[in-house]
Amino acid sequence: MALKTEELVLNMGPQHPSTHGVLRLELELEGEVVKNVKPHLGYLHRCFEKHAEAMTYPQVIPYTDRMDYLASMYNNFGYVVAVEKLLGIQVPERVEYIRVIMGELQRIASHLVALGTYGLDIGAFTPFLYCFIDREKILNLFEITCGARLLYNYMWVGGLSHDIHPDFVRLTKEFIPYFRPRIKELNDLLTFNKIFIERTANIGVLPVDTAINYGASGPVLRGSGFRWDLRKNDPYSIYDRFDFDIPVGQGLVGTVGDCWDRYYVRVQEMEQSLRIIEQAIDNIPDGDVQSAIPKRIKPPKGMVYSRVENPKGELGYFIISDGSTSPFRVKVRAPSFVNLSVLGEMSKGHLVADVVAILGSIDIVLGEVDR
Amino acid sequence: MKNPQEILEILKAQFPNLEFQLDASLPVETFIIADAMAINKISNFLAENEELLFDSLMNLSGVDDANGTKVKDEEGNETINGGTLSVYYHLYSTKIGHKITVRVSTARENPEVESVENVWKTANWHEREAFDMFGIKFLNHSDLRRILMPYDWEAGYPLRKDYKNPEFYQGMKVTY
Amino acid sequence: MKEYLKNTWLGVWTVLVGMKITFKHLFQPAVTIQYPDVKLPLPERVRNRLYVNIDDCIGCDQCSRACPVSCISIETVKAIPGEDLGQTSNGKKKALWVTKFDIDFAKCCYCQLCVFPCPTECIKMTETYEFSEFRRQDLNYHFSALNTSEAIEKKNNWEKFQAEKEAQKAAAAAKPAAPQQNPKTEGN
Amino acid sequence: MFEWLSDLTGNQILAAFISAALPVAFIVPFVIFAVWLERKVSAHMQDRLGPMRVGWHGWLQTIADFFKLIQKEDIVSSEVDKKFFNMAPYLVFIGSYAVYAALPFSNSYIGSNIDLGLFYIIAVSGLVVAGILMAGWASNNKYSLYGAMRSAAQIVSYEIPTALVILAMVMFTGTLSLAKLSDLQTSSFWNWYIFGGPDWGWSKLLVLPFMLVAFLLFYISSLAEVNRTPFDLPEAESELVAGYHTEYSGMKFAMFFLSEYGNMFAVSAIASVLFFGGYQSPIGYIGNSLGISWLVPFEQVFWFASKGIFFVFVQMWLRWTLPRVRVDQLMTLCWKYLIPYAFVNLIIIGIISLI
Repeated sequence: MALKTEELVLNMGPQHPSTHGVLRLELELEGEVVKNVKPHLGYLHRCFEKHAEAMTYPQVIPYTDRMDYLASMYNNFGYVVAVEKLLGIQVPERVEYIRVIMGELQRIASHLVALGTYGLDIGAFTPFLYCFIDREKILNLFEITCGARLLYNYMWVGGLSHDIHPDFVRLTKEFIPYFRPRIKELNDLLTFNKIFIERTANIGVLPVDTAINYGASGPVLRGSGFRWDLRKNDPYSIYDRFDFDIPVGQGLVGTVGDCWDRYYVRVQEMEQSLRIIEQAIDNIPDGDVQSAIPKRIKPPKGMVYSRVENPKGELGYFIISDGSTSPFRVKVRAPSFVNLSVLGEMSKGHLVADVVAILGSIDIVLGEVDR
Repeated sequence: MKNPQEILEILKAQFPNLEFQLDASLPVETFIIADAMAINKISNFLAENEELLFDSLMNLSGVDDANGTKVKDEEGNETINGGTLSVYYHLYSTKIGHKITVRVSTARENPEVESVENVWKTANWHEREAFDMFGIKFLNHSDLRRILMPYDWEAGYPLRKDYKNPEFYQGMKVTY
Repeated sequence: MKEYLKNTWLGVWTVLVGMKITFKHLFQPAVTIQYPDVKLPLPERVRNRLYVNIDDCIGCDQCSRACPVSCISIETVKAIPGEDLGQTSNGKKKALWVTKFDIDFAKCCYCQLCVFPCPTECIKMTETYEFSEFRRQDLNYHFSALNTSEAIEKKNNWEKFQAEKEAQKAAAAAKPAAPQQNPKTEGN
Repeated sequence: MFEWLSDLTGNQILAAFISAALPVAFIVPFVIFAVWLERKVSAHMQDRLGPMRVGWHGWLQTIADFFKLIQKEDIVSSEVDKKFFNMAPYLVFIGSYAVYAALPFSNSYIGSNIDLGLFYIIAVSGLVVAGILMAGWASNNKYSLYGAMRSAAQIVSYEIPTALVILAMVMFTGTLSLAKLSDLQTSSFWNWYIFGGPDWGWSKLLVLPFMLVAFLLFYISSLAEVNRTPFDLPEAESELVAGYHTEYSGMKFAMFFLSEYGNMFAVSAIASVLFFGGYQSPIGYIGNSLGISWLVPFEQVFWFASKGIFFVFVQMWLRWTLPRVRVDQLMTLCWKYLIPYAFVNLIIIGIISLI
């Protein structure tokens, strides 16, 4: 008589330490080997798109803050770029420079959280707090500029809510030489640790064509070895003026496109962001940051799909205007939402612990997945 | 790099018995209007054709066009009868670097669109979202369930313009 | 075999490198502070609880309309002629009794959108960030200078005035010889 | 100790009880101290302050937490296997407590001075596995079950390299008694076995590197036996929430905690007995040089405790530095790395001790 066996269904989440919020994963397991992953979303659904239809254009900006709350600045950026395209207005040089600096600082801050929590997923607690110490410095820079630490509402259609603080340039310049050695320290402590490499190399390998077919973007796509960055490939704002590299996964310790590659792409991206900030910080032109803000934002009838390179990937805003003061339809193409759909593909045949590692390497923010 | 006009010509040459239209009336973006029941075929062609190679679906979004007749019932609730729901496909070719927007429209009462999931896997969740929010049924979709709303949400499709907030959800009072 | 020994060596070595870093940090001063005892200085642009200088408020409702979460609710009553409400600090003449100016901080999202449109700069963000309450309704702050009975009184005044005006209007309509009252009151 | 007490009280049962209760007087203050130490060490390694409110630098924090745990409601969910669920924490604690019976705190106090001390310790620590399995199974929770299964596999596997290293030491020293082992490494630190033992000659030089390797192997596998990072898979919080003790609360949870920290000290103490002279002072005794002979046992307890606490500190240091290995890598490490190395080491030390 054959022994009766059945697959074990393990519910991971919505309350689980390493699902990065309220994601629920339904794992079908055979022993500890994952046969199938079914993500269930929506526990953090806050009806952003419905809200946006009832708001005027400037009022939507605080709501965009709350989608990817670890990269609010960049969500503002994406939205204002889209609305400015719809309005057909040109913003002053000074605004563009400040936006780029803020955006790159935000990218570093967001990646620091991603890297720190990834260490936490793997079981290393300490790098998480070291990353948060550095992130705190960036948040202080934001705080002196716009008064908020997390949800900024800083970039407005046509301008900025505040000009930069007189101390901002000096403090940012101090931050760059402080931060470079910290990246090295993180590499020594976590990135090249043998246990960490063992845990992440050759895990969750994502081939390039699968990644593109699934619409993956950002570090997830670049980790697969595809040189793709909207700042270079589809430039917006003034990114075409700066000199920086696009780091891609090279399979340094494992296969191209594994978790370690995605992780290391983020580490390298922080260095590239520092390079952009270095180039921009000395060249901020003078001017008024609010001169181009329209008195009444009432775009003509039309629609636009505009995308920016959010720290998590391609953040797209599809806005339809019916000629009134509030948008007719706003659809957000959230990078985490799209990247998360690859999870099932990547984690088949791995262990439970690897699912945690793979999920962490995608770097999702549930506020953005569920909107 | 091809502009929408050229892409339209290629499409017309490939599918002579289907209707295509180029809508350039709205500023910023021009889009091709295609047939909802042939979108799978068209997508396959767009993704595979050597000249087009649209290998990436940037975004898929449902839109309530709200172009039907608005009807008010006794209690003052407004519903929309007739008109269309649309699905917009924003395509991009990572190899060539051109973009195109395709729109298909379907009747509001029985909205049905062919799924493009087998062409771009990313469409799976996007289509689920469009189903969730607008009730657009994607034919041949492998797993058409609600995605963001609760699976047992019975109060309709929230992003339709005539959606009414329910008073109760599963017997629980919903406070706003 | 070589791979095997290399793995062993890497395992031991990277662990030692990590241990060196954490040991170094053991003697670095802490970056955290003991919060309620020690507080960080706040920057000048800090965005926390709103404050309304009601003496300057002209009741224009612009902040309420700018608010994306509708946490500000304002009710105003027109002043009857002869009542002098004074001026705001930047010289605007007030014409409305602000009978209700409530901000619900349970809803407020601290986006500062209400601060910019204010013509008299009377609504602004302050440095107070510790104002938690045990009951949610306590977070609804009332800024109006008038208490409930005064508000009702003002409302009644206006209604009485309105009624008188109506009566006068009716009288004027009945007797078209004396229409001089209306344009004057509308100006107020 | 037992003999002395039975002479004093004239009652063997009473003497046995007192003698058996004495380790509790050590374990409980030690755990309270160790939990505080863990918090402070982790905090300062992460540039934080850690507990600062209760007492000087928060040293009373653990006591406050202890009282909190006592007062907490003892939650037993309706679907658990109640008998096993209630028994498991105590069984785990018994397993770790029984180890203390054979630990030589000083030359005048050993709970039970048995000749097979090391053998006894290896045997009795197996009880912990039974307790953990029981807890995981009885909790009726998938996460707990996974934790328990992992834990059982882990502890059973890692007993092999531990035993192999101990075997090498037994071959080299010729004794299984912990008291005798400590006595052998007397007077100065160069007599410790990590430096080749008390016998002078070329064999001391020859054996020295292998002793170092033996110590490392022992320390790594003992880490795994007490479920500390990088081997804390049974309670891997990012995967299994809290592993086998997910469903426990209040005092039962505290029991698991107590036994975990008790175990930490026990393995550290065994490491110090085997390699670092046990209770022997590295620099000689003040009591001896002053002629106050009753002071010597207290000094020995001091040295024994401080050596143990040092190794506990290293365990904490490792915990706050390293990521966690995966369950299959844990087995790989054990069977493909530690056991072969331990075998080779065993053979080499055997040869050296022969010639």
